[in-house]
Amino acid sequence: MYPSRFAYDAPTTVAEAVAILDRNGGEAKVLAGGQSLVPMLKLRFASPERLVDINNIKALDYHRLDPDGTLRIGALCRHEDLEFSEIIKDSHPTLAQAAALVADPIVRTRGTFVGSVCHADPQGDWAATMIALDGRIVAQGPNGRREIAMRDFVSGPFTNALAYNELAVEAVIPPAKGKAVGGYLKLERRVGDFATASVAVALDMNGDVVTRAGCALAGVGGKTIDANEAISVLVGKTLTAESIEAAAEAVADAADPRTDHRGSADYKRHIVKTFVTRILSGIARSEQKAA
Amino acid sequence: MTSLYEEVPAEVPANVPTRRVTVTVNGEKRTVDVEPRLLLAHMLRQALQLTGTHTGCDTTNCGACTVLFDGRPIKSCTMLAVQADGHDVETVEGLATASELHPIQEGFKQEHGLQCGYCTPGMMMASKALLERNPNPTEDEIRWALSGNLCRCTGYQNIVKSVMWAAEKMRAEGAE
Amino acid sequence: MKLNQSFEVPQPVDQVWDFLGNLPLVAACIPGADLTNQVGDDEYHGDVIISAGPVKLEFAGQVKIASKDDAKKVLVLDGAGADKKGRGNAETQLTIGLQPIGGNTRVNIGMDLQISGAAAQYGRGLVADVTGVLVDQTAGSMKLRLAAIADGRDPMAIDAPKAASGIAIGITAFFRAAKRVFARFFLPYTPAPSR
Amino acid sequence: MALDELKIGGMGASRRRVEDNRFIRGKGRYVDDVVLPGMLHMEILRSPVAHARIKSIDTTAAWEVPGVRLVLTGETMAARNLAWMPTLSYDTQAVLATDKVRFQGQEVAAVIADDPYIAKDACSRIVVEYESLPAIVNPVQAQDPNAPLIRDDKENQATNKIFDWEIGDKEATDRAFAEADVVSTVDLHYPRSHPSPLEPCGSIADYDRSTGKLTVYMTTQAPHIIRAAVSLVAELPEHMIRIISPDLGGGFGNKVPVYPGYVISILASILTERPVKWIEDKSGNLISTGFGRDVYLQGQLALRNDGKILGMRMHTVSDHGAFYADAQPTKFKIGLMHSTFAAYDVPAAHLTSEGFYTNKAPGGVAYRCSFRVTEAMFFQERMMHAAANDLGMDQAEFRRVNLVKDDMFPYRTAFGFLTDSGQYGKCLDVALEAIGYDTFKEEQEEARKRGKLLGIGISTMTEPLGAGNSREYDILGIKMFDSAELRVHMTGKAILRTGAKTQGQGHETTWAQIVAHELGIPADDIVVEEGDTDTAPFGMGTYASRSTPVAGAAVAMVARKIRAKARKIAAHLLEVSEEDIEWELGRFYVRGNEERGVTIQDCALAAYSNVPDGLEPGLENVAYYDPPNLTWPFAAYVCKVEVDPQTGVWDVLKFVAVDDCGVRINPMIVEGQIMGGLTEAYAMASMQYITFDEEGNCIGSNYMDYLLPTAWETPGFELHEVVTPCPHHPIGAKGIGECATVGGPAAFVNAVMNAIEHTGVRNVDMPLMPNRVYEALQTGQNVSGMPPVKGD
Repeated sequence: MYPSRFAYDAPTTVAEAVAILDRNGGEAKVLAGGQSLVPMLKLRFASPERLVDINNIKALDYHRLDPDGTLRIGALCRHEDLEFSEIIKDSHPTLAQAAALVADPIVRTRGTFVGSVCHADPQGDWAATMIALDGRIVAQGPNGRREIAMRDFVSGPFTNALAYNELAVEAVIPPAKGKAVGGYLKLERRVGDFATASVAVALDMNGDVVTRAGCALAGVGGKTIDANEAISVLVGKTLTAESIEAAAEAVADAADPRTDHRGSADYKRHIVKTFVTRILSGIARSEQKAA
Repeated sequence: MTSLYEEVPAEVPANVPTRRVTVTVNGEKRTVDVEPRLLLAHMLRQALQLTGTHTGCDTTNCGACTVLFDGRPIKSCTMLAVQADGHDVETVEGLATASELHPIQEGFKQEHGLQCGYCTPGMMMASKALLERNPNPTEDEIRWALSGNLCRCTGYQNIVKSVMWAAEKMRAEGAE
Repeated sequence: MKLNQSFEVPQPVDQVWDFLGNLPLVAACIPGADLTNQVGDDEYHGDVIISAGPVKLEFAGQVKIASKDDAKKVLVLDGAGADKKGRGNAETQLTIGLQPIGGNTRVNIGMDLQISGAAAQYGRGLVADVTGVLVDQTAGSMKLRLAAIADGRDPMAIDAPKAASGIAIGITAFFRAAKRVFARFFLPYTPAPSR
Repeated sequence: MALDELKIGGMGASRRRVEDNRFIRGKGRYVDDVVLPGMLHMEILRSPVAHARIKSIDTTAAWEVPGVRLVLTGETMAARNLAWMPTLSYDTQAVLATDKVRFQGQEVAAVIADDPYIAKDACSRIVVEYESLPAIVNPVQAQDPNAPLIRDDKENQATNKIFDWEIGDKEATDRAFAEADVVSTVDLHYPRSHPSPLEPCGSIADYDRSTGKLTVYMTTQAPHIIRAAVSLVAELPEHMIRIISPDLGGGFGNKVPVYPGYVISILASILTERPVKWIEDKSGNLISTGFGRDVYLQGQLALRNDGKILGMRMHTVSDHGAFYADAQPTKFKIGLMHSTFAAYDVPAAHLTSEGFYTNKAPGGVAYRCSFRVTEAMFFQERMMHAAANDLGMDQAEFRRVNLVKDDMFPYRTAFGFLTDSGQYGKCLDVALEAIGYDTFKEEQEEARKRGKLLGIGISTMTEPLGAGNSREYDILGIKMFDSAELRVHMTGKAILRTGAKTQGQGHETTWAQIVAHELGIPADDIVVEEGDTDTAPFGMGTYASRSTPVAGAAVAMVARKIRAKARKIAAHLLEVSEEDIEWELGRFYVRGNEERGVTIQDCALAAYSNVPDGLEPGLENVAYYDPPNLTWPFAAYVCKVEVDPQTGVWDVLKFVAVDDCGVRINPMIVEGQIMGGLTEAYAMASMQYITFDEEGNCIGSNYMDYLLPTAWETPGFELHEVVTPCPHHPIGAKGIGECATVGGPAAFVNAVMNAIEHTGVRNVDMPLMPNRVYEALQTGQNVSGMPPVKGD
């Protein structure tokens, strides 16, 4: 498998990178971790005229918590950085659980969080967690920066809201209102498999009351499914068998799966319901222990 | 990969930009002119003749091409050679010294951790990265860390034992 | 792979039927479609660009009217094409049926798409996902254009489906096709303001 | 003062592998590692469609790409009568398509260029016009009277059927069913799977016009067969062809057939007069080279209420793809499928088989098994499982009643095989003991109460290994013996060559151990060489677990020839008559005077320096071994699983394997083979299959979609051994490389079924993916991976 020819730039600043993208009017693609793009180049599904490799923009290699609890993930933060991060281990359970389930351990050393969000694979993990956490993407264009709410960012299969001359430089996850709890479950047939179905849940709790509820799904629709509205039935409630059941039902309805060799639409919908129930019940149990 | 000793195509297309990259491979600086599209695995195998790094799949699943890039394991078939410019790459050929094998190499031989040998270099490089981060891994931690590398022959059980064997020896050596 | 879409427009059946009678215009509603030249009655050569993120497939082929039932108001189009880089072949049958609902018309679009080659092998359902969006957009685009025809607005003002909606289409291709179409089709209704 | 056999690395020593020394240093030499001066690179353009007529092929643009040296199409091949080649099953296969393409991924054109990137660029510039035809993707469609004829290239081929074949005694079997108290039935599909060695196939052809010699480095498990085939296809004299099979990155049956890429690279080298390297990519390997299985298995058992099996009926419908290309013994159309139930005492049996062409890649190769034995044993154990349930009898007890007893050997099966030896009952008991079978039922009940679904599955197997005696076994008419050549040097060191070809089995280590056992020469003093047809004696290669049973036997026999000659030399050195010489490991001595002796090394030196009159100098010999019978290893596998009722996900709690492969040459390597085999068994049971959509697109053409288990999913295995020496093998050994792949799958499937069959479901086809298991649990209905097939 051999990629077709392309021109290559490796800028060291964001401004440079954006300028190159701007000059090339949509014919240049950004290369970050490359764990999705390079295989596509090898299979020649993608044959861009130019690659803009951002791996030399060291300023983008970070993830950190602001004093107010806002989590900022730079465009060069690798999956592995989050998998072994002390920062998010306790503060962001949804991300922490997803981190270990992205692709496989070797891919995780190279692939980037922001890159896979931008890739917008309907079966991708990170886009789902970002939607559940109501995150934002910071895009840098020729005329400065803008922030795009995650719910508007994934616009279709493998398609995002970035303009051709914009570079996603950072992912922003707002601080929890109260205590952040949540989880990520993924049905994969083996490590590195794409999700048959996966569920990201992120709740903010005030005592035992849910103050904010976020949820998103991967693998069960033409694009990452935003189930925030569905799970909002939990807001203002405590986690009881009844409220959990209701939420799981609502989220399952939000799924839009297709029958394929991974399973029937009904099966995938059922898995979504099961996973939501498991995540929420798990939270309820640990909250009781804590109390 | 033009060299005084290599023929280049009669008409080199004008639009083929090659780049000079210098990579420290197994501690030695190596300089090659490459096309941007050349994969790192192919540069190692063809230009540098380090054929211990194998390519087993097209889709970044099998891990046979795993090498250490600045100390971290990466799949060298999913990285461009140009991206290695100025970086450190360690391949299976760099494991043993002239006089002795690396404990991981010994472990794989002692515990019969290989059969056809095709996945072995990748397995050993991934194992090395694991043991550097976690000198005393459990069986599960080993299985998890190697889950990006496929083996068709051994059934993994002996590979896990091999890594255990190496870990023990490395701890003992460290203790000395 | 079968995909269905149905929508209602506030125009009488006959007017919509006329619209369907013109292949280039119908094609102009398909994102990324570009009829390059006419090779016979109701038969055209053309390209369809399907691109999603870094993936870009460019199909070149023919489309022709397989059957046209003026009584039942059912139009069947056959299309076949091959990716210019050999990554796959596509065959599709597009069935568009009209039913009068009062003074309005319900448009039923059925697409039976067969993709083969690498595009289908590695697709992981990508093709299905993208085509779903494509059919929806075709419907939407048709609806807008019909409305424009009805009240004589300049259909050129109608935007092509946005990149953000799932498929980055060949905008220029779209307008080239549209121009040809309007030149021939709209004059009877209303002089194209631009001319 | 005989030598300590274990100290010299003889039989029974877990000797560390000599081949590892290069592999762990990254110094293995696989085909793709070989670089020849002036070498060009070849890429193949494959058909994107499953069935289509080729209207035109335009290669103009490809020729224009700088660096392209040659573009080949079917036309070029046809002009040299190379467009078609014979297969190993007396069929023909297209090398480069001329008239039609008959499966997705079929070879349509080839580009030879300065580097593979350029070759690939040029491939994408070749324009092929296809006129698409309906794709036939399973035998049901193939049988439709209106189905298009796939092989319209063949004369007298009016339908898509390849063969009808039967064996056994129909009348006796019908009588048995007439007398039966209970008749049990199964209807299974063994899905298409791919051996998928990590290393894909490839070749480097190097034709030298000045000498007329063609050298081909090739990923092949059977170099000599390939040489014969190449000689036939390319019409080159056999002595001018040298096939070199260097290190192989696994084979598992995938590297037995002759592939178009080999032939094309050969022609390319002849035309360019430069070495031409072709290395297939993974997709090419998965969509075009020999797959395994893809057969429907339908059967019935005639049973007496007390559990005795009276008779067995089996019908197979196999999907061979577009060309009947899987190697198998000429006499048997569906391999050794009739080895089914060889482990059980079945008075009457009848097997009928139908084979069909479809628009899929050709194959049906012996994927880590002896010609379809995997299917045969899977059918056997799924049938046994269903029958025990239908009788309401305990799974273990039902098997005990019917297993062939120790005192019944040699046992003639209903299909005419002669099984040689074994302790079947003992193997089963050891396995049941180890897994805690007695307490399982309570465990299962108790778990049910907690909403957990536990299941246990038993599978036993025996396998006809070491094809085979020349009365019955040949491929393309070549008898299936094998060979070994031993040269003992002056200093007592030696080089051994055989006609087999290791792919990870460790021949370089174990063959030396056999010689050490026979001659007392330390294993470290013996180098083993295989895979070069210019140096190795003629052999049939390595597959079907035939290496130890056949080539391994030849090694022992050639060593004995050497010892016989050494004895003469010893007599001469000790100045006594040969009759007065005794042998102990590594040494001859004078009977009654142990002190007076000479070592094998002394004899070696004398063979070149001090030979008795009338004896020819040197200490070399060759042996060709034609096995009197197949070897019949036996195994009992028991598996315990837990199924998650909410998701259908199942986990292996414990797996016990008891293997009896006769005498173990190197226990470490034997266990390595078993664990590897069990892993492939788990893979097939859980995830590993290749399916096709209705257009004939291969869903499973890459490792994203064709799932191989990783270290994380793969369970641990607990191994036990029972040893019944093979009565007719010179060192008592039997084959082992494939037993676990053959017998393993049914253990996993039976276990999962046991966990969910309370819902009434009788069968879920492999792979047991969570969605299938869940569906079965919900509906209590069987879940088939494929459409129904007509019965007998």
